[in-house]
Amino acid sequence: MIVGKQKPFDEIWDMVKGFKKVLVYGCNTCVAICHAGGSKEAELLASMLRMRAKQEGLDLLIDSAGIERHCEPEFFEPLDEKVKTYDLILSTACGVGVNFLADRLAGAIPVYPGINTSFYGAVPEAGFFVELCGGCGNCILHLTGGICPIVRCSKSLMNGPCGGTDKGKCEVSSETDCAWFLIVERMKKLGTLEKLFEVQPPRDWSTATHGGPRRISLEHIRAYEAEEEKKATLTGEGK
Amino acid sequence: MKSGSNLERVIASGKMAVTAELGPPMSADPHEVIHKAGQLKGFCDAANITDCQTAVVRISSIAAAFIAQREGLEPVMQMTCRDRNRIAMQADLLGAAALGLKNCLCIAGDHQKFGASGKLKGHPGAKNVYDVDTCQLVGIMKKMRDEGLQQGGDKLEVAPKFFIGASWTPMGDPMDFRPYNLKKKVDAGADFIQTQGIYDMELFKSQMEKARNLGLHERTAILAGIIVPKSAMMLKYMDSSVAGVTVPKELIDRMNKAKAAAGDDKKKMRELQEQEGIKIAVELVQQALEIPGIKGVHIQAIEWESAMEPIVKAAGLYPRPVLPAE
Amino acid sequence: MADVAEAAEQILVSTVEAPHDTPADWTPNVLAFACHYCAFAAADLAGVMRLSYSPSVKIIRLPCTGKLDHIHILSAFEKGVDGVFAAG
Amino acid sequence: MFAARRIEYVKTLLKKVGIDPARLEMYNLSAAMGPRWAEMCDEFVDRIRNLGPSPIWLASRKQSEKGVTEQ
Repeated sequence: MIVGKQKPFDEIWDMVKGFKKVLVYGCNTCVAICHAGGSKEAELLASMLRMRAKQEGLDLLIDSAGIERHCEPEFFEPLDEKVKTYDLILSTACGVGVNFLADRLAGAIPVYPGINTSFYGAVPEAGFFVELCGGCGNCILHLTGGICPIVRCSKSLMNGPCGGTDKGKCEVSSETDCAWFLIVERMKKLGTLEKLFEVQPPRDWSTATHGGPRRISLEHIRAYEAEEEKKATLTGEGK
Repeated sequence: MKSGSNLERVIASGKMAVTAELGPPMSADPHEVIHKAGQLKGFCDAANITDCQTAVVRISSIAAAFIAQREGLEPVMQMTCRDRNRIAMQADLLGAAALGLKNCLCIAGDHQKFGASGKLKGHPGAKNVYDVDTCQLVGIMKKMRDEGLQQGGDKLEVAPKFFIGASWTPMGDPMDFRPYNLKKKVDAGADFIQTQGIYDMELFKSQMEKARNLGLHERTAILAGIIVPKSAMMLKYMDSSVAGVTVPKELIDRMNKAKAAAGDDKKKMRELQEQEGIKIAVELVQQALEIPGIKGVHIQAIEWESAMEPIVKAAGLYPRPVLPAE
Repeated sequence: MADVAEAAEQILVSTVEAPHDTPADWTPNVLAFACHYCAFAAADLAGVMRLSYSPSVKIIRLPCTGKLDHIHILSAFEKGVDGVFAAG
Repeated sequence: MFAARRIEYVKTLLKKVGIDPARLEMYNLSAAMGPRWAEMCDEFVDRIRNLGPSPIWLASRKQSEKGVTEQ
């Protein structure tokens, strides 16, 4: 899932204080699970902002709301009218949600981010999140025992550990496992260590963020949707 | 000859090679490079010019290598994968070759977080590159030299002729994988290898045996890394804090003994430790040269370039061979 | 002894809040969230025993303090109460 | 104790908005502790009296005073 962390309160306050009517808008999917931007966090943040506004003597109306997801248009619809009555939307969704809502509002109302979107991660234990995938668009986990060297190695090395591995830990921090140490140990257990002996050539990074914004289009689904829409228009006309 | 560099000629002649290290300054003043080059000249076949080691901004490796070369010291320019993507790397390689540089050592480079240690602020917030890693950089350089092609496939009118090096940490974790790590660098095209500093010769011998079993000593020239110890404190630090380096207790004891012999005299304390350090370095050099498959030594007298002369002389490696260019 | 009292007073001066004068007409306004089965029963007992305690405390009874949500506490402060305690 | 953990968390939020976390507390007591309840209430009210009015209360008052004078 997408993991984020709420921005420092003072930073949020600086974003918000010049406005009159603000909606703190939560998203109840990924960022709710990491306690950063669900309806609950949006509600608390709104209350804190109101208290700050009161102390600063600012006449600021701050409400909160939340919807299931900020990355699909259907979920926005029930609140569209309400949203239009504010002069700032402070979104506590991930960066995808902020972008998507800003596009939807098309410059009519600004959308500001309430959280820092951090990484794709897992939750090995409650309240603890780790990055496990870089979303590079060209997966090689079959070659590395299911451990991603692109994000779990601090140098994204593709051909084995650097000289900085110390007692199985990364040179960047003694609290970070060396990904290549883990990969070698995993491959030994799997009995496939020899897969690591081949030199991996330079990667094509154009599938990562280096080839411009990425898109995936499922033509069979889009064709079906278009057909359904056409049918609906036809029957509509028939009436 | 692949590059015709002095280092390559010495290695090809079958004589034991000696390389040294020269760290460029955090300054726009070339005089420190010139001064250090003067101290090293004549006591090594080539000297590595580090590339912003510990991720601290210094005179660039290429520029410092060019200055050293002008002073008559053959440089091994280093190139880290940290700061350049493949476009900048290849552009720099063409530029370096055009300036007459002939040796290049490929390394991953210290992570940018390293820069913020001790008194220095460094640039821990920098964006690192790591477009390619060491093996891949070696491969790119080989392809440029041998096929006259850029990594992307475009032709080079004149190919850069480099003697290609790579580093090896024989005693780093995971230790049983390290010989294969070396094999990958050799497979990629490394002509010579310089190892991380070695104090534990017995352990190094066993890693070398594994490398020999893979036939690597015949396909590349392995130079054993020797870091000249300056004090007992430095040895203890290297043992506890430097990745892939273990220092046998007896070496630390020897340094402590030398320190104790000076009593309370601080100056003498330093002198005696430095003398002992040079003695230890000479012994390590001699032991390393006896290991089958070793083709030379990479002696690093970090910020202590004047130590090169006594070490090379005492180890019987002086004078350095003078070989005519082809 | 005076020193100790002075020090104690200094500790009680908030480091988070801006210094301010206390208006003469202010009286503390404290909200207590009490668990029905323990603290609220204790409060009840205090009443039965005719024990006198500060009239500034208003009690909200909860089935269990586990029901107490973050937002309930923040809302209370937002409304201007001077202190909140939960008892369970 | 879920409540105790929540209280600790809300204390951090209060601090961020400039309210002294000492204005919030968690107490544990049993049904039989009538006298302790009375004592606890007095203690806490004393603490609050020492801290003075909450910044929010002060801000509200200032605002309403301003409202009155403007009118």
